[in-house]
Amino acid sequence: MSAALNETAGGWEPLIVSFCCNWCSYAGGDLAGTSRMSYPVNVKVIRVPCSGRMNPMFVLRAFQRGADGVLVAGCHPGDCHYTSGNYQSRRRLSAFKRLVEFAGFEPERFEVRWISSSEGDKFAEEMTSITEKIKALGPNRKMRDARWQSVTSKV
Amino acid sequence: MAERNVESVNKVREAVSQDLLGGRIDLLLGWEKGHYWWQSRPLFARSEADLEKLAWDSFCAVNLSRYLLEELKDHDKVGVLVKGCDARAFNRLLQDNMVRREQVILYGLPCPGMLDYNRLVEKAGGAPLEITEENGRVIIKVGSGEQEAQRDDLLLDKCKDCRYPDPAVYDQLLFSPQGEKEVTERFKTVEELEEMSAEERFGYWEKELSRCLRCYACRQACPFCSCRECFVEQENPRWQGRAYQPSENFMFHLVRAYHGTGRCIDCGECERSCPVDIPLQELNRKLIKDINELYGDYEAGLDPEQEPPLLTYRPDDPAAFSEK
Amino acid sequence: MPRTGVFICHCGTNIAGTVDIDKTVEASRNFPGVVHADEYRYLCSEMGQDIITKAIKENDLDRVVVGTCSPRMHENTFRKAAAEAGLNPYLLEVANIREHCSWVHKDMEEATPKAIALLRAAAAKAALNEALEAPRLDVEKRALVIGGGIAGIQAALDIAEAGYEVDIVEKDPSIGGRMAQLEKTFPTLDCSACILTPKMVEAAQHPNINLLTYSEVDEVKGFVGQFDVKIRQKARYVDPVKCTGCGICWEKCPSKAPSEFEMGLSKRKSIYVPFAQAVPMVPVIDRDSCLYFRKGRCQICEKECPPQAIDYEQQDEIIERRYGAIVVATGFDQLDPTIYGEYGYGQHPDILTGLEFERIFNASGPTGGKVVKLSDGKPPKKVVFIQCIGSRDKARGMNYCSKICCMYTAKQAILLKEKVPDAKSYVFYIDVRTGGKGYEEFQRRAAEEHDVAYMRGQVGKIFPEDDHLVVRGIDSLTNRNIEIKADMVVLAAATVARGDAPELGRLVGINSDSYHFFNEAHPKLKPVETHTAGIFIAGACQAPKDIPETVSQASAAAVKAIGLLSKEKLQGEACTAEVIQSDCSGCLNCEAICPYTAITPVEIEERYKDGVLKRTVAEVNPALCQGCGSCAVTCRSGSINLKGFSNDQIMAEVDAICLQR
Amino acid sequence: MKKVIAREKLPELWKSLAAKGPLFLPIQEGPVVLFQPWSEGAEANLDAVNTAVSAKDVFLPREETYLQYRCSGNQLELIPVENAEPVIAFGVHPCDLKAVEMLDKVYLDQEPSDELYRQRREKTTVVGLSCREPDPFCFCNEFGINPADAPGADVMAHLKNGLVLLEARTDKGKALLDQAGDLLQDGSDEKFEAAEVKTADFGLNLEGLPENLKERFEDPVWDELYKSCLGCGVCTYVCPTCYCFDVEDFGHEGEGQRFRCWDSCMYGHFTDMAGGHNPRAGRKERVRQRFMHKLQYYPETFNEIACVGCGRCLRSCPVNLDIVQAIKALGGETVEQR
Repeated sequence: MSAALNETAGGWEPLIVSFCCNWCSYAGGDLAGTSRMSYPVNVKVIRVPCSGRMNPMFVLRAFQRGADGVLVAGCHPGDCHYTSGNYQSRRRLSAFKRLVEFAGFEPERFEVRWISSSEGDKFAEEMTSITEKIKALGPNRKMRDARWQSVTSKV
Repeated sequence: MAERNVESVNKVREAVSQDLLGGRIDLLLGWEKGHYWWQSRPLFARSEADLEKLAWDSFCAVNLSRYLLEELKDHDKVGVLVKGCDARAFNRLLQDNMVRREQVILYGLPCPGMLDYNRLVEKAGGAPLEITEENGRVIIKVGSGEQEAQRDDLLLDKCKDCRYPDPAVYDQLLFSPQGEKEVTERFKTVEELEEMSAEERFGYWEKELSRCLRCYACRQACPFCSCRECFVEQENPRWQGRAYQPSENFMFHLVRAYHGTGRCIDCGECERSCPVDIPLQELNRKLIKDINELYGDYEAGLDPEQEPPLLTYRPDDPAAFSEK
Repeated sequence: MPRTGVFICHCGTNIAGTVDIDKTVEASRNFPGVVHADEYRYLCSEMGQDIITKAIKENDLDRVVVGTCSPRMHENTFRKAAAEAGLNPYLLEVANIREHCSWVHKDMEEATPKAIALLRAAAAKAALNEALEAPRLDVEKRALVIGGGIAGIQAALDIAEAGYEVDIVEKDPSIGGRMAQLEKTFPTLDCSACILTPKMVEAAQHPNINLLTYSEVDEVKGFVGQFDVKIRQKARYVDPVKCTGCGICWEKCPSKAPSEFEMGLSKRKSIYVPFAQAVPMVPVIDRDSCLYFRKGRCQICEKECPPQAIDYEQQDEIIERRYGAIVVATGFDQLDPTIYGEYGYGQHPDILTGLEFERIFNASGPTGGKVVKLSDGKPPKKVVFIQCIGSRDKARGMNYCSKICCMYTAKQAILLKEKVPDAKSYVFYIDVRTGGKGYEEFQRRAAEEHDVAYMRGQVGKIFPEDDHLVVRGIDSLTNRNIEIKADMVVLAAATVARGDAPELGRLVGINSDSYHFFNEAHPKLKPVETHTAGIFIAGACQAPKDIPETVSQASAAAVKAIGLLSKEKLQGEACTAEVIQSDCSGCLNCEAICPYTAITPVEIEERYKDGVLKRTVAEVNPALCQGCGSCAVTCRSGSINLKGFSNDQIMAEVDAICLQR
Repeated sequence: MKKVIAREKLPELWKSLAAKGPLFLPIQEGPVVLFQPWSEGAEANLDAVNTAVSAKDVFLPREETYLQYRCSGNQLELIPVENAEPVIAFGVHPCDLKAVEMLDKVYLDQEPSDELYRQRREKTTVVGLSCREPDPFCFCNEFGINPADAPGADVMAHLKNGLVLLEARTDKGKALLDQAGDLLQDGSDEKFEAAEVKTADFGLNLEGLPENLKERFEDPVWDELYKSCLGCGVCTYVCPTCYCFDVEDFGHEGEGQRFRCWDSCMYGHFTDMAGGHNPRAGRKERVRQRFMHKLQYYPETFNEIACVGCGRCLRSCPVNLDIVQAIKALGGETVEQR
């Protein structure tokens, strides 16, 4: 059980889990790909139908399992494929973001952004930006379950 | 206090016995004394003899509304004694469709705040034998003599910053209202914590939460925790592991608090119930404070018709993150 | 344990160029439940799909993971392939290792582990996938067209001709829209009314078309095939059945108000039809200016009306109807140029917008078709046209091109020359854009044959001096200052979305871009569809458009609607929410937040002690549920879950993604 | 062997004892006192009547990993976990130590014994601490416990006028005092007279109670007694004689561990069965189980009531439903029927 977090041969690299809504932000990610934009490999995307599907518990689970940062991305307000999903998530995730900050997480660890399907550039920028911010912060130890970490390096 | 107390208990008893013995309610949820005079426990009264045990004094902290969840399965009509917080708890349950208004008769008890035995001991410097209350002052009798204290200094933590001591809902109000109270320190601890650095705050919570036994008293006592199946016990997915790891402690307490967003009535029963005194109320109050700041003032349990903040939205809502 | 097969696509070198395919295949073999792993150059090809179907059969696979392009691209292709092998299509998961991996990373050393992580997550999710069935839904064989301009009329006629009922909801008292306001149309210069009026009449008389003028949509509920719409038919205070359209009422009416149709350049009566060819020819009373409604006296119209059609007691009426499809064709507004102080709009009667100038030409317009200055009634000799007022203006956040101004300016300059032969036109432009059949030729004609001076440049200031308007600008080609003493200035004000577009969008359930033009589902391949199934868009509500484009888009939207209405049953959403009723406490928070009213309370009976206890729980109507999953989040106990994106599936993805660094 | 140490010298003693392994002490943790491993800077509180949670944590930890596994390909490797290291439990009150003896009966005295428990028990040196002033909830006298003495302790400690008197009673105890070396002074001359400590008198009559309860499984008293129970697990977790645990796995296909952790019969899921049936589906059944276990099932097997009168359930139950109330209700004061 080494105390090292995410340490690879080349030094520490953060893991950023991004939950993207299917209709806007995931499509924005597709556009970033189609346009051959580039962003750090640290970001891994999980597709959800809508930012309204984002249960804050998914975020906490990601931190437990070793994510150094979590980014939820959804359609811009007014553009939700399901009309109101992002309006709902805006309230939920705002309250939740402040709660996790209150618990001692740095604000950069959990972020929410609106990225439309036409904003491939914004997608790449946001992914780059959060990666840089997390790199500057260093590894996240908060809420990280040491028992999961002990085994990660061997997979 | 003794005489005045007898008087007020009689008044409560008179009001409820008419209904209970007259068949208007099948059960009365009230309090009776515990092993000691400074303890009370729930009373489930069905008869005149039961009502003899009825108590209403400065030690009736237990919130009775929650018992409706079970008792309404067995009874058609239940009467409940409700303080300010208990009434808000009732409204909370009403909003969650856990109770039907017409099944319940609420006897409102404007509440002066409940006293904390440990504070009495502290103040008196020993085991108190008896107390007398007069005009906001409490005379505590101990073996060696008497000690006088301000009543407000002896309150339970949960009662200290109570803004609404009068029941927001009742069928019958048994005493004259206390009036809305001005509270200044409700968010004081939250603000102090907000002032800390992230690292300090995390350290604070890690330490506080490390005591958690996962006994779930906070949940069981809480009027917003009315789920039949808590996420804690669910198998698929296994949201919450049983291990006493810091990670699991945070998972439980952050999610418990988050589930109270816009729903917590700030009654403080969670914190009072905690056997290891985790400051749970500060998590709840953080959410109350933020919701009020972001989406407008909302006091859960005051008005069951008002839409809880997480069940509604405005297109021009602000966000706690950059929307650019 | 599932029996999962993993298939990885090279996509030529699109994936294989950056992701080490062999390594990913090897790694996939070690994922839990994986019994088979393979790769192919182009999995989406027939051959590639065959590989999958064969492998499913040969290895008895019950889950499939494909590592390919975005699921938004080919998820359906692979699902069909799986179905062909007898596997429920929803047991397949896509790992997006192209758009989200090989195309955005350059280093194989980096991209390969990420591809493996994405595959691992997909395999973890797939292991929890369940066979899903999409519900089959009824289709109401009737369409609703919102907006009675040329787009709405065209769409309605096409749908009606295909044999389906159509209702047109028009908020104004008459159909016709913007096109009815135009004098002539470019590039043919045929009279707008002459080509539009027959269509209006045709629509009014078509047995399958029902006109709901002076009406607005109040509420849209339901979903594709079954939209339940509430339409508010505003009180006209005139009984349309009795009214003969004789016109005595508006002749006799003593009170007046600015005419909306005439862009406020002239007045109409308080009881009025907006224009002479209005359809239906039934007037409305404008309560705000009517003496009777304002002061309780007058009632001349009521006294004079031969068939006694006036009814002051008439109330708004709510019509509730179900529609299978909706076409939104609500058109555009013209920007109010007063925000551009330098052009002096609103401060001088001879500074007009393009649409206002259009009315000056019209025989039934404010000047009776005489092209004269509104200030003194004399014909203008020098007219300055200024392009791009509010268009292509980054500084004011209006980046787009309004598309029609270059052409209508050329048209108006030609018409001016025809009506006032000694008039001289000057056009200030940024670029002249004349894409379209016959457009370039038309504009050249204006410049070359009709004495229209085109000047590339910007106008900095317009101010009155004596009986002229001094226009000061810069010719950006020569960089010289220009000053023209004009008689009239025409501002090509931007084409903007209707002011109520955002509200209507919310009501109907479609989204819009930052300028409030409605969004199409795909800018190229789905130009008339929206993200909401069954709702189509046509005309300038989507973006600025000229008439031919509008009409063709309207027909396209109509065809899409017809295609939908012609179906006996529709395939609904398979990934819908589901309530575990034994765990549901019945708080119904899910009901409160569901955007589709798909959740309703239902009473169930449960064993309790020796008897039975009735209690209320939530229930999902899978036909209404669109699968957003917001309910699953609002449910604290996880008693409502979203099939296809369930709590345990997403948690498994998180676990898996975090395992691989 | 008798030794003494001045109270102000205790931090030095803690430091010395903790050098060799975990030293559990009643430690002031914010507003509560908990029995926890001491570390530099921790504030030991020997004056506390009782810790909020009992000392059983030392012998039956709330969480204990006992197996790790690792998988690669088809190979499964099981890795045993070394748990027990020598531990000192300093300041265990007589009631808590009596309770440990009750756990012994369950975990050690039956075949097969519980290996994890046995290891910890054997490697722990217990320093008992006599009580001076009980709080209103202490009622160990009812169970014949002398608050001034813990017979099972390796070392018995008493607080007296700024001194701590230590008497080694076993070899382990002597070794412990030896370990402290010069920090301790000879205390052969000190007198350890046990002052009588009188705990609360709730007027209980335990005579024949277990026997009497045999026939009372269906007694209407249960229909009333359970009602105020919230269904939380406070009583079981603070109780020194509750010993139930659950087993859970943590990990993934590559690697993981199996651990046991405290469980509570007050939870509905405690008796969930694989097929979906739950024999104790309601709070009544669960409350009955807990009190019957304490007052009838345990005594039937081990000949004593599984309660030591530590008073923790009286102190901590949010609604004041405790074992005294239960005993009273079951001891002849049957609650009136509906």
